[in-house]
Amino acid sequence: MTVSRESFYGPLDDVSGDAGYTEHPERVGFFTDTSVCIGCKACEVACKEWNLLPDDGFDLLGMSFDNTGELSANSWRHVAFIEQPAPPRESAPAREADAVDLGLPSFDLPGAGTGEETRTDFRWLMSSDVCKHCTHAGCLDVCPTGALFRTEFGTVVVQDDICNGCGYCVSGCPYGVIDRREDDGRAWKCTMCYDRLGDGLEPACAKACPTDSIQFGPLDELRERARERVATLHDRGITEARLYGEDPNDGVGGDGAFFLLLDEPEVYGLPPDPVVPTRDAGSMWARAGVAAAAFAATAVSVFFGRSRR
Amino acid sequence: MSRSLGRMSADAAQQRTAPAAASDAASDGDFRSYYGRRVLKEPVWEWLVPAYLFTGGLSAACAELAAGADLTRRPRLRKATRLGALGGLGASTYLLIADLGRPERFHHMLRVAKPSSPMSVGTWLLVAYGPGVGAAAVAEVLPSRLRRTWLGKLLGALARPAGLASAALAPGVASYTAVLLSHTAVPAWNEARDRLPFVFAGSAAAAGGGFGMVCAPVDEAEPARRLAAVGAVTELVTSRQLDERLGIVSEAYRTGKAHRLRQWSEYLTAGGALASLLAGRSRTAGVVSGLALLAGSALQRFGIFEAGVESTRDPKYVVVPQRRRVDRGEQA
Amino acid sequence: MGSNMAEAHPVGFQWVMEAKARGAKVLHIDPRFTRTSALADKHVPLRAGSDIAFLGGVINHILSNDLDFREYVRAYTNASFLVGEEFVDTEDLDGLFSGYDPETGTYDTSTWQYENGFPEDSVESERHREQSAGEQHGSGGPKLESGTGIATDQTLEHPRCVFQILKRHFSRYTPEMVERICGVSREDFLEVCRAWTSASGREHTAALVYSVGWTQHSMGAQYIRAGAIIQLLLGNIGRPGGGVLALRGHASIQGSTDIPTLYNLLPGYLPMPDARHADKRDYVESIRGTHQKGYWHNADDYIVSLLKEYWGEAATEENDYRFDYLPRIDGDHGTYRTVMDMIDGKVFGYFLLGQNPAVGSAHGRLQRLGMANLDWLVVRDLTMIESAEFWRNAPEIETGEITAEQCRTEVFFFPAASHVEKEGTFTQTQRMLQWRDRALEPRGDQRSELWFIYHLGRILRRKLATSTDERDRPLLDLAWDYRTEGDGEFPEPSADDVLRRINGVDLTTGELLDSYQQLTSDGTTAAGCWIYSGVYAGGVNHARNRTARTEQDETALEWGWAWPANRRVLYNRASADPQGRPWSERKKLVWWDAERGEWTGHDVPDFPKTTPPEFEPEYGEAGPGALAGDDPFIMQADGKAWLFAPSGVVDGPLPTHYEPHESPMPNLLYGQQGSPARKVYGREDNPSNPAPPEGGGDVFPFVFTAARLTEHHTAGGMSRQLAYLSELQPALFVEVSPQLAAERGLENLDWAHVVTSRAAVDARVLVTERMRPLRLDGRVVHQVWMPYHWGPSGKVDGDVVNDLLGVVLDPNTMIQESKVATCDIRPGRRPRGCELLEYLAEYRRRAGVTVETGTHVVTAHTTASDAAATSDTTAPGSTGSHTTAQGTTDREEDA
Amino acid sequence: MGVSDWIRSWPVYRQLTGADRLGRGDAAASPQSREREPRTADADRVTASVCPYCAVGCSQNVYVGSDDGGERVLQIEGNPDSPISRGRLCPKGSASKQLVTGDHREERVLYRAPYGTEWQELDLPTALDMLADRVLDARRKGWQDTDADGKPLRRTQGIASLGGATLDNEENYLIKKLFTALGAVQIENQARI
Repeated sequence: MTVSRESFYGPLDDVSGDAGYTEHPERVGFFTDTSVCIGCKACEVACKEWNLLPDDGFDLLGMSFDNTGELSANSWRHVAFIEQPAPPRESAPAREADAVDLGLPSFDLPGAGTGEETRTDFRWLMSSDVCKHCTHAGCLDVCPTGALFRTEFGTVVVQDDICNGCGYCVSGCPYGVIDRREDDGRAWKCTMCYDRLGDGLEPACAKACPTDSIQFGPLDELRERARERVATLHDRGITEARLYGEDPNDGVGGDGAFFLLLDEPEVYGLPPDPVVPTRDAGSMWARAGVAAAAFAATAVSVFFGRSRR
Repeated sequence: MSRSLGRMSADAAQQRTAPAAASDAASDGDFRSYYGRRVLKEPVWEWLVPAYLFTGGLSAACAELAAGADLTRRPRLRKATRLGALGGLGASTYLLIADLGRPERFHHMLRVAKPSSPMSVGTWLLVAYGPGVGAAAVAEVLPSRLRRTWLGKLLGALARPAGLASAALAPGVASYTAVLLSHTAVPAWNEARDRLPFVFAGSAAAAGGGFGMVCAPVDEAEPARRLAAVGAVTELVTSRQLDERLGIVSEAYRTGKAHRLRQWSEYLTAGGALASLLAGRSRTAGVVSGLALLAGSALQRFGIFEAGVESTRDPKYVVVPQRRRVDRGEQA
Repeated sequence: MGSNMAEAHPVGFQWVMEAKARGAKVLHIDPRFTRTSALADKHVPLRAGSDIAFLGGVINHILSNDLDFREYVRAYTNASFLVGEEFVDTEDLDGLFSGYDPETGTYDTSTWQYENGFPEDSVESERHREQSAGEQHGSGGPKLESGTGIATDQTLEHPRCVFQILKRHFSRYTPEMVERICGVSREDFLEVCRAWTSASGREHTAALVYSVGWTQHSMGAQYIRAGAIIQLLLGNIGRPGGGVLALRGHASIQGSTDIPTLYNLLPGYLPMPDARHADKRDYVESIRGTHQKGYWHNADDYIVSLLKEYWGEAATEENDYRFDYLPRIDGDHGTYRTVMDMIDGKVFGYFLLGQNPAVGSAHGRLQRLGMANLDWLVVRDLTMIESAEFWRNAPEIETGEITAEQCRTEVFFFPAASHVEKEGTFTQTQRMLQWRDRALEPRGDQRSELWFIYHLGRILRRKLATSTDERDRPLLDLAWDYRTEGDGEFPEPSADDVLRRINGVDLTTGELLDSYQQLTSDGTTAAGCWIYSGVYAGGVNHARNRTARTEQDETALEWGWAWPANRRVLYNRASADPQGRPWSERKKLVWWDAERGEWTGHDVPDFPKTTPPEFEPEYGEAGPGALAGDDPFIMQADGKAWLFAPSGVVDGPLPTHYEPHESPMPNLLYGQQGSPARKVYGREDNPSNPAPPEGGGDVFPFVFTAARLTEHHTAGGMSRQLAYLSELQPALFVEVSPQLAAERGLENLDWAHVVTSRAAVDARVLVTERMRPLRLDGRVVHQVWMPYHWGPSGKVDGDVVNDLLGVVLDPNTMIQESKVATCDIRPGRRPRGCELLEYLAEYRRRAGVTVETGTHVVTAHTTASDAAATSDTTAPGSTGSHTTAQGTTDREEDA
Repeated sequence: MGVSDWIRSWPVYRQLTGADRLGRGDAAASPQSREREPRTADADRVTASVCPYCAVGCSQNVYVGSDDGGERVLQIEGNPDSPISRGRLCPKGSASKQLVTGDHREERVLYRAPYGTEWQELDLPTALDMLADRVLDARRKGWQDTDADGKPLRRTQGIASLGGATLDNEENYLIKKLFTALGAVQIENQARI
């Protein structure tokens, strides 16, 4: 294998090959279709049951039905709940025009048309967030111990027998996913159920998901399916449906876990345009080199010249 | 964890009468977020890491001064800075290990050599840098009775090449920590990636110079003073750029705790540099200005660290620049 | 409607999403915007307790615009049947039907009978009511004397035909009325009507889903009747993609109704004998008409087989199969009545078998005070629940009403085995039995209920072995010889053997029965539950059938076993047209195969297999043989689906909108405010909030409702102890609209307390746009919603929401009205200790609440004595003029 | 492990000699990762069950393994064969393992004496025997042979029972049968609630 720019940034066809697996299974991932998420949180529980995670505290957060708050070392799935006005629908069905004439008298009702009580422009979005298993994973790149590694499935996994809790990955992740567990000292995040994959099982969350909002499979297939789903939704007038993390040309080379969203990513607590820090590694090292050279030059130069003794 | 969640939610609740306005929570301007919550995780590092940034820089600058002092025959400056380099390295090592969640596994750092990880690069750099610093310092303090043994003699002979070797690596040690911070998703650090190496190199030089001024007699401390002055000026100039040239992220440097720390840093560094120029041959003045420079360097590191932490707490530092980029159709 | 399926039945909801993906339109009509609403194509909020007004509006829309599926309606329903001349509708009696007795608050249903149908045996209607008649006729339908001799008018024009009666009855349920009563705009209402009526006819169907958002009302059965009428008018019953689907809330709550642990039923919906039944013949005659059609006519076979299973050899023809061994009921022995009897000192021992009424039943305080006044209490559960520890953690400890040192109730806590530690069957919500294998042994003293009951029975029999008391004979003669596994004094009884005997055995051969059609009344068969006969057909436990779905068609007959006879769609004869052909190719399920001379299809045909579509029975024929070829409703006494119920529903032959027991609104349709037949208990310990025309209702100005969350399970015994569930919903909260929050000064996440005349309950405030004030008849109505899963123990705790509710029951089902009440809400926490009692007393004083409040159920301007007169009373919609009005609520899940 | 093995297992060595030059994949895998397998692979058996929460009736597979402490449930998850649930579970169903294995479950019979303020332990046979005596006593105290008109009732109002909606059909059957034979009529369950 040769090391090339693609290993650090941009589209990368064969992530597992790039990680040194000469023979490997297809890259797998999650497609989370939030348009069918019912917010039941089965994913959160199934994940904890399988991975034997500790609870995350018992605090009422007052954020709709979300009492998990965010992904953490102990919560590898997080369902977001967003209550908001619904966008207007161009394809809204004609109303009075095709109404059946009841032959009944109609009249204005007291209070009719004041807006509030007849409001229908409201919606409740739900979305199950998870580690993105980036093509270029900030956490993996910065890990100094090799605890974080790319598996043969193209996923990104922390090896708990290796991690020494340096915490670098926490700041390396542009999605704010991975975190260090306080009483344990190590970093934890979704493994896409690495142990299950090896046995041909699907990850616990995807298996439990009642409405198939979380779909697991070969990434290429999921991307195809997702594009079709968006087209279907657009046809039905849900024009705000869009994919997030699906594009191999994005700042992380595309996510192994991507989403169909119904609003801007930041509304769900996701960064609008994340970039793997490694993109700029070359220029950072170059600048550091210049600074080091200047530092060295200064250090040498201070010994020359007349001393004010 | 639970306490911080509670606090976050309380904040969110205060922003609105109804939580339903999740998408409209914004403290300034028109950005949207999830209940005003952070997007990124705060760095898990505490004071140990900025302290390490300081001690690492100090060690590197000392190593440089020590090598120079060795070659220019300034024995007391050499001794002080060789010990300073080792002390700084020792402190660095301690701080790095103590900051680990599983300190007993520190040696796992040596499992891999990852060019993509500044911490891995730094680890191997320190591995290369450390023996030279150690040998030179030990040679300096070897009791006279041991100097006569073959080991003592060997050390004596190795001291200079060891010192020079470490000096050769020291610029890397002084500047790599900038990459260590910048090579993260933390907006205040990442956005500062072009400038941070110079701030850190300057800060290291100022600290090393200040250390030399404190520990070495005035007549040997001239290079230290010069190094301190150049370092301090570099630090002051580049540090100001962080306040001004990083777009919205500069706000993280200009406000709050980061701002207070860095303001004090600026006062101390500027004052220390000025004093070193004006102090003349006063040892006391030299010591005071050296201490000021050391403190200024340390506060700079803490200030930059704080700015990074703050830039992960408030979602605007993440959302606003990225949203702008997307809206303009720019490539990331 | 009345269901929050996505939240309460998430895995079942996958099929709704599947249908939606294939183009189905999903409408959610429910007071609250829930997770179900979020996924529906449209959510229509309405005021809690106003569903019949809405549904009545839909019925009126269908009938006024001739949108019914006429061919289906004419052939398969009783639309064409003529009702006797004595019948008088609510139109003419200001909201009452003929036959009402204001003294007893009950109906004599004799005036509701079909013309030419022999009048029903003079039923003592009060008794009828108390025995929860609807449940009695659960699978069989109520009796009729005649099946074949009913006068009809196939043109549906006769003024006394059911179709015309229906039309008149619902004519005042106009879109305007729906808007004023329910708070649903005309536009939204008509959109629902259009969508619903378009899913009708040969090519299309609609399914209607409800849960306890419908049942937990003082007229819950009538809610369901109203939904069923629409589905029948649109031809959506007995057809694929159609139906009225009850989503039940517990793993085997369907099973515990089929094989009832209910006071008024014996297995298979046979009624418990009444004090009036001198012998078995009396009993059988009282539950089926001599000439009625269908399988319920064979009730004698079912009861004899049950008695043979109960008393085995001891039950013989000579001793009437020991029918006399059955205890008799003579009134209401329901759980709420029983609890009041506990308080009154009439009950001495109480078994709680996997149930936590201290938290989970309405009026929790009543429950706990009842438990505190027993000789002994047995609690069997997985974990320590509030009902076992009321003596040390009930809220009444704090108020001084219960003191451990003065509470004499002896409490036995027996740890229970979990679902993986025992084997047996659950019956799920679609009547399907599924067998669970035992995965491992329980630990310590953990035992199954099977073990517990079996050995308790064994020990009781041993203790009485020498008794000569005649009252002990039923116990001593009991067939208690189930197979056991293991040695020693306490071997494990075999659930498999119990299931075999539920299925039934031919006593002459010892063979397991294949179907309930093999049951006889001559004592040669024994079967514990006739509708379950066939689960062990051919000696195979079909509940254990587990052929993968990928290895069979989508009807999946090889998975589990559904009663009766493994049918998946009840009354599926209706999926074919009167001539026996599928209504359409895409909606085919069961059809007549003329060549083979039998019914066939994807499902097991729910019809006599070889009765051809054109078959006409002889006049006077009875039983299954009396079913005509186009009588799909084979358990009904006339073979037809009932748009109009001539008997069996004790609070009216047609659904009628009445206001809930506690309501801020006057009834805009009739002078009759609430259901005239609802069951009220005027007691000091069961006060009601006032409702029009009583004054003082403005003290409790908001409409209250409670329901489940996905993350918890009912009273919390199976969820509040689990960290993974508790962390997801860690605290009790109350949802209010931003408008109500502003009005009452409530802040998100702050504490508030909700008050009724029974209790005050603390909760954290969740301000949300999902709660929406409704405009009703010119005024704004606010609603308050709470989940009800919390109690004093568990990983997360909170006040008991059910304490807020009082006890008022649906007279058909004896189910409490817990989906709607009125309340007040105030910022801050409630008073504690004795101050709380003072606080509540003050509220009651201000509202003028007395023992009598809410107990005067008749408010119609005419009385039953006017029954014969056809008055032209109009709807006194303008009566009340409350200054504040209120709103609503949700509904949902839990039975 | 010899020195050469040790060196060969050193990821840096693997980096230098293998295809994973950057040390981000194959070379960095730990022994544990190379040997990982799902814990369900250790199960002695998998038994078919049904979720105990709501009435949808989702199928569950129960994985049972054993260790020094005896048999234990390793995992409970959906059975994909089911035409009802297709292997899916809601949060409660997904928490079933915690439900049956959690430390909240009581293992001993507990008894609270009249006027008592604490629980005390009781052995199971004794408790059952005591209970049987109390059942007979309550039955006797609440016994009614006839109603006011002299019609036979043959029942007791002294004993009531509530529960059954989460119990098996077989259990409900025996409950109803035994209580009916005892003459108890106030037998109820959640279906009324």
